[in-house]
Amino acid sequence: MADHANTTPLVELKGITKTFGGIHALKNAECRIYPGEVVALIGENGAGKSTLVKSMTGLYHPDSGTIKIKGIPVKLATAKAAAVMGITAIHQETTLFEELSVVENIFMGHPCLKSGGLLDWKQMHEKAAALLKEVDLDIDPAILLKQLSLGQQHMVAIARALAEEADVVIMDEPTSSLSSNEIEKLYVIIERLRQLGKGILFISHKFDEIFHIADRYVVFRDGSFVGEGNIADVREDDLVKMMVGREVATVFPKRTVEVGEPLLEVKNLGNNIEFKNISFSLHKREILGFYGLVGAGRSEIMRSIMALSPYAFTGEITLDGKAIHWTDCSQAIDAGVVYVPEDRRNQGAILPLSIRDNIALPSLKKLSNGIWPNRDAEKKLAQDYGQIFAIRAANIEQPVEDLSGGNQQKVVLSRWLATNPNVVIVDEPTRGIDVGAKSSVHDALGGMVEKDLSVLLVSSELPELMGMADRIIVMRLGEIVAEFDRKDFDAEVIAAYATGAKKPQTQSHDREVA
Amino acid sequence: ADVRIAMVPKSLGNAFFEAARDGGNEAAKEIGGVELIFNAPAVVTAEGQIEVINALIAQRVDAIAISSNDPDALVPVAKKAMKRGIKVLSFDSAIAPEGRMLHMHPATAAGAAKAQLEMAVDAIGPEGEIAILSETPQSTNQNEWIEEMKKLLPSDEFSKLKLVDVAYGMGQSDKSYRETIALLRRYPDLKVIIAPSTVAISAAAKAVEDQDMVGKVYVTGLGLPSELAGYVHTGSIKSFAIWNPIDLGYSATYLAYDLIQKEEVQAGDELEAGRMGSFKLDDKLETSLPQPFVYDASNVDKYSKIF
Amino acid sequence: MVKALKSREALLAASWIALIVIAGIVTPNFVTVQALRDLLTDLSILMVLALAQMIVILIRGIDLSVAANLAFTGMMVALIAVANPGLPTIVWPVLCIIIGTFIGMFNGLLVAELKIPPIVVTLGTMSVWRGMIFVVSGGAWVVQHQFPEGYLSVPRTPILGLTLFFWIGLIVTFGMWLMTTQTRFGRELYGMGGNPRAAEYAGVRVKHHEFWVYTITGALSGLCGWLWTSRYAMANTDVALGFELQTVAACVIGGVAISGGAGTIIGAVFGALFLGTLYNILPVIGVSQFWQQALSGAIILIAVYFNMISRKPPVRRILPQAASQGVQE
Amino acid sequence: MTMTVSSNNRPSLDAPSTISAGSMLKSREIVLIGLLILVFVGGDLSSPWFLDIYNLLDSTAIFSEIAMMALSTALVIICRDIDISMASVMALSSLMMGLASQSLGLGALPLCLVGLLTGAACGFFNGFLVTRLKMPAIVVTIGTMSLFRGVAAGVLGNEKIAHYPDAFAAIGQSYFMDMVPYSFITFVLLSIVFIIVIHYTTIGRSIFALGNNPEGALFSGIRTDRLRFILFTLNGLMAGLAAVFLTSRLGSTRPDIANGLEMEVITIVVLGGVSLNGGKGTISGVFIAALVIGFLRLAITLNNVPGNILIVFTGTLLVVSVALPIIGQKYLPRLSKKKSE
Ligand SMILES: Nc1ncnc2c1ncn2[C@@H]1O[C@H](COP(=O)(O)OP(=O)(O)OP(=O)(O)O)[C@@H](O)[C@H]1O
Ligand SMILES: Nc1ncnc2c1ncn2[C@@H]1O[C@H](COP(=O)(O)OP(=O)(O)OP(=O)(O)O)[C@@H](O)[C@H]1O
Ligand SMILES: [Mg+2]
Ligand SMILES: [Mg+2]
Repeated sequence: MADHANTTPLVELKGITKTFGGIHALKNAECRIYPGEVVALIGENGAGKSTLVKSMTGLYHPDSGTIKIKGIPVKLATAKAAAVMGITAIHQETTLFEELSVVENIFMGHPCLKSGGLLDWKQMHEKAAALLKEVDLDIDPAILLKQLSLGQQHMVAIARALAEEADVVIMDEPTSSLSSNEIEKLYVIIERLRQLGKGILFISHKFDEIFHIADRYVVFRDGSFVGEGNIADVREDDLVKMMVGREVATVFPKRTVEVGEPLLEVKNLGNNIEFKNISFSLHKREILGFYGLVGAGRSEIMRSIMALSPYAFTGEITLDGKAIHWTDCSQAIDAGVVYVPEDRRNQGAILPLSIRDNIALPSLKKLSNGIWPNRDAEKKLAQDYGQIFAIRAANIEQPVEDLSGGNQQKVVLSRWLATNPNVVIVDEPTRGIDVGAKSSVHDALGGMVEKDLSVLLVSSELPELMGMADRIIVMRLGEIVAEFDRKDFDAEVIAAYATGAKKPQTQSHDREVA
Repeated sequence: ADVRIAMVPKSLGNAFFEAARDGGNEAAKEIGGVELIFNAPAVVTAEGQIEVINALIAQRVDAIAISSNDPDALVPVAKKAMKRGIKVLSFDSAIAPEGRMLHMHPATAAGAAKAQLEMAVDAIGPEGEIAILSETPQSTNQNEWIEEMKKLLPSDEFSKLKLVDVAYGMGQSDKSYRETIALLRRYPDLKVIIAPSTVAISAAAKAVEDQDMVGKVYVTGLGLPSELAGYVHTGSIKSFAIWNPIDLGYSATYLAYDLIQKEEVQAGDELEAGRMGSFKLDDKLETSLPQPFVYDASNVDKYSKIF
Repeated sequence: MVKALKSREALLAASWIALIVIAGIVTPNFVTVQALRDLLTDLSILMVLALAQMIVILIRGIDLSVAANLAFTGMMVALIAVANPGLPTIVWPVLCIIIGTFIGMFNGLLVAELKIPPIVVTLGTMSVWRGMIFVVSGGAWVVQHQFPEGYLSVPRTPILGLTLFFWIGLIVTFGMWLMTTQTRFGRELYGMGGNPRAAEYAGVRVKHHEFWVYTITGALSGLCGWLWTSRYAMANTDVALGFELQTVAACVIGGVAISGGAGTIIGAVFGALFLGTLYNILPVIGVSQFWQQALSGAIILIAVYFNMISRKPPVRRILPQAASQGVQE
Repeated sequence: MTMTVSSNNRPSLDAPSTISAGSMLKSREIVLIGLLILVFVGGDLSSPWFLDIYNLLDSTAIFSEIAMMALSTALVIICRDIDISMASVMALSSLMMGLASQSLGLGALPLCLVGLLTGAACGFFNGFLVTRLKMPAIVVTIGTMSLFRGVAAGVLGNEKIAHYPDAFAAIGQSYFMDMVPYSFITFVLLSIVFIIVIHYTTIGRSIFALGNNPEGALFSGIRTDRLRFILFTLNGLMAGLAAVFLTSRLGSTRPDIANGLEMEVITIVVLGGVSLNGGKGTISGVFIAALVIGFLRLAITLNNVPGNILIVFTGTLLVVSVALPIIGQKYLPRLSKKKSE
């Protein structure tokens, strides 16, 4: 970093330590952000990235260590304090207000006031409109946030960060639920900020993004600083080695197993708001991929199959040739069909409960004689999956809410696999989890089909799908627009269908899947 | 003190019973060697009174004088007390006969009813529409008096009074106030509102004042001079009645003491009650104070200093 | 959604008018000018207290102690007034607000500083202040002729034909409307209610705001202490017993989300008007004395049901221009 | 570091509940037991009549009815719902029993059935409004609170019902071995049943899962609405049971019976450490809390302290008992260290 030798960093953290109960989230971690650069902060799940972010934004108070802003040591008591010092962050968890308008979401905490101290709505609307243009989001600033799609909501979060006009903008996994073209927009924005001489801390588990946008990298492992350098000077697997401390195969291990006869068949599913004419059939030992932009309606289909959707649907579903009419998802689970939801905080896990409780819950029927739970069995189950996924936790009685995002995701996967199902529907299983975890998830998926399971894999990551799936169904705006067999996978084409650049072959969607 | 007499009113925070307590203390002092325990629940419920009475039984007091919130609900606990040799009597509001050794009416129901109708006539003459604003549909005394009034109405003395409605203020100022307004709205020709309950009568009087109907509509009924003096002066109340709560508490305490002295009482017994002279038990083992006293502009101020 | 809100308030306003019309049909002189004046006067207290309750519910709290606060403050000030009748009338409302404010601050401290669930705190303080009435008054009542003249007469002074009671209600309403729509504090309350963590991340001073919300609620409850004792010329231990639930009911009827973060002042006000009017007309239209309570219970349920179905979450369409035949639930 | 490594320096793998909840609640029960001891010491010092086994047992009849309802209400609250209509349910049950005995002249057992069924029906109605019509529990029960009692008031008018069959009166008025009120025995037995069901069975697991994250529980295959529906009905049933004991103890039915009990029930639940945000709480806590409140009331009334001041004590107790541990945690660093482990 010779080029920074004589400039003072916008932010400088030294020897930051933060413990939660027993565990060290950060062990004298350090990090510097200079004007006009994008720093990629990388590390495994639970490496302490978000904790660092929260320490920089006054939400957590480090046990020890110094934070210098433009050379001046500071103590950040609250988020407000950090904002005043010119640090703002887009946090990993969504931090917006569903019931409020876009304008208010943007200006919550730092509104424009009239001389009289009253709110200056006019000015805020104007500014908001400008900001939305900047993030290239074409919506009325007055509408309520909950009317936006998730992707749009994230862009609002970004607009919100811009509104702070901070010198340091921190983005904690901003891309995890953005669609590819939204990510492009984000790049443009980051570029502009860099031009303006701001410092950006960019956290992501996706190396393509890191290599695309970052100038420097800082690597954490187990809460400690393990190294930094210029992106130009490293290769991906060097970074991986630094992160994980070992080699990790980043190629997807496609197991070659004999695909069997149709198991789960869906015909003309539709509920005239979210999706229509959905027909496909999942074969035994098959991994059937569902690709589409976030918001394409894949999850909604899966939720409908699992009887978890608020809307009634038309069409038929057969399992093993028998028509099924589930009225609640416990029946589906009993029938050996499970759904690993994409939204882990609200749907996937019961955060305040322990890892053991969480893993045991869906299998409770099996792990108990109806009334009396079997603790030892539960403990064993939890321990086993703790091993399989290398879940990073103090012990299996630790509340899941204390785990890092990625480790939470591992618990979520565990609890469903633990029910040993026949059909597993996984929705965005690797969203926001690190390379190591990712490959163990992929191993698990591969392992499933070998164990005679069939997998519906919903993912917005094309490489993952192309690596894992036997077939890929592409969805757009609630309809199936194309389907590909493994032999003719082609990233360009698939993406083209997903974005609508390529129109579906005539009546492609309502054709029977052979 | 070697004798402990407990007085359990309907509830605390009610000037009528505060006055009764003073009477009780007066009696206790007179008799000598008597300690008066005065306690009641926060809310007007039988359950609350039972809790209090239970505690009194546990303390093995010698006698309990109760103004009951529910004549039947108190019977079991009262029986329990008597089984443990505690003398139980009721005053003001009765416990069912099997639950007490004697009862002291503040006034005969008939007497109270008659007095209130007479005050109505006194206010507006023999003719006109009247309504009753009572406490709750369940208030034992009030119901008795209302019954008696209904019996009396046909008699030629009151035959021209027309009872148009019976409303309930639920012992709450705001509800009583609203009910009064409602009565005024529904019965434009209403002349008198009889409110046999302290909360109701003041709320009704206030409402009549606020409606500028003083002189057109009169409120009467039962209440304390200390609480109603103001309305008598503004004119919304011409006259109202109440028996002397001090005498009531005084007598009840004396009767309790008498009960402790003589193991048994039966119909016809004459019981000593200090300055009140003596009370004769009728065949239902009940007795009563002399008729309620009527207050108006001429004497209200004198008494409002006392109770 | 904004439209939906508007329409909900319109619906409320309509049903309120409907109530009055019904009453008018059954009992014509319920709709005389005089009668409507009295009605508005009568509604003012519930209005103010419902608004006090509303801002607490808005931040996912609840204040069960408003009625006890009202009663205690009313008694305190009544006693003070009896003791020194000479003081100018303005003293009474000010004193009420001051005492109420302290009671509110106490709640606020426990909730904001110690993070004790509001329902626990206010359930406790509800009994405490209710009991304290007895302690300070020794069970005695304060009644009409004991109050200083102004204490009773001033709130009754008609201004433009309507009593000061009503104008106070109106002023408070306007103040609260201004606060919740035009001030930073007010808007941030919506944020806190909608997503507390997000609010904290956004730099909202959650603790500070929480404290002041309970304080404001206390102050308004205190003010009502004066209004109440003055209106009924009576201070005793049972003043406004159980009134807190009416305020909650009013808010909910007014479309304030019990889960926090949503609801408007106008809505809450109409909720209060609706409920209060209901209590006024049930006796007037000659509903059996015995059935009034049951009826009001039923009507509360129905009212709540209706504005609940009007607050359905928006359907998140994915299909473009999907066929517009309704969604079957 | 994977679990195996870290788990050997943490042997406490089978803590009853989750770490955070677990320790929180244990500290809660310790606080409560402390309070109970205080109450007994205070009671004994202040009144010669307090430490008398007959008086103590006798007083249990006063609070056992409330305490029973606290058990089931605790479950409702753990599931993030709330029910403040119980007292009114009691009134309605009492009314139905009254009518049944008056007009049909039913015997003791059928009367109890009538009471229980009425209670269950009311609870079912609440449950229906909450889970089927998706109305917020607090709102629903505010409404049914006046609806149920209102119906009782409407039917009774200015009438009242008294004189129940002796066998029925015995339920609430006679004692086991001339000492222990049957209502108290029932309460203790029910507490044991509840403790087992809630803390040691799959049903309990589902309840806590639901309380901690309804959506997550639903996705885990728990039939959440059904469960809530059942709990509301159960709560009604318990109110019915309480009504049986109370009616029998009073031997009389009026619309204002059990007026205001709902707040006492909730006070016990909250004092017992059940979190109103759902998902946290123990029945043992509720059990001890019931005893604390019950005996505190006895101690206070034995000193002939006016009822109006008694509520000051219970109110203060509620707030202080919750505040103290928090203050300790917040301002005594050593304690807080222990806590966060
Ligand atoms: N509030 C908390 N309480 C207890 N432990 C926590 C808390 N927040 C984080 N941790 C622990 O601190 C460690 C770091 O968590 P952090 O969220 O910073 O990881 P991360 O690098 O952001 O992971 P991810 O990439 O999955 O987001 C984890 O082991 C986690 O269990
Ligand atoms: N506006 C929104 N507010 C809150 N959550 C949303 C919003 N939009 C989407 N989500 C949630 O985010 C996740 C993905 O968004 P959405 O459901 O729109 O896409 P999807 O149905 O998952 O389509 P796909 O599965 O193809 O991405 C889902 O869990 C959805 O419930
Ligand atoms: Mg993170
Ligand atoms: Mg999805």
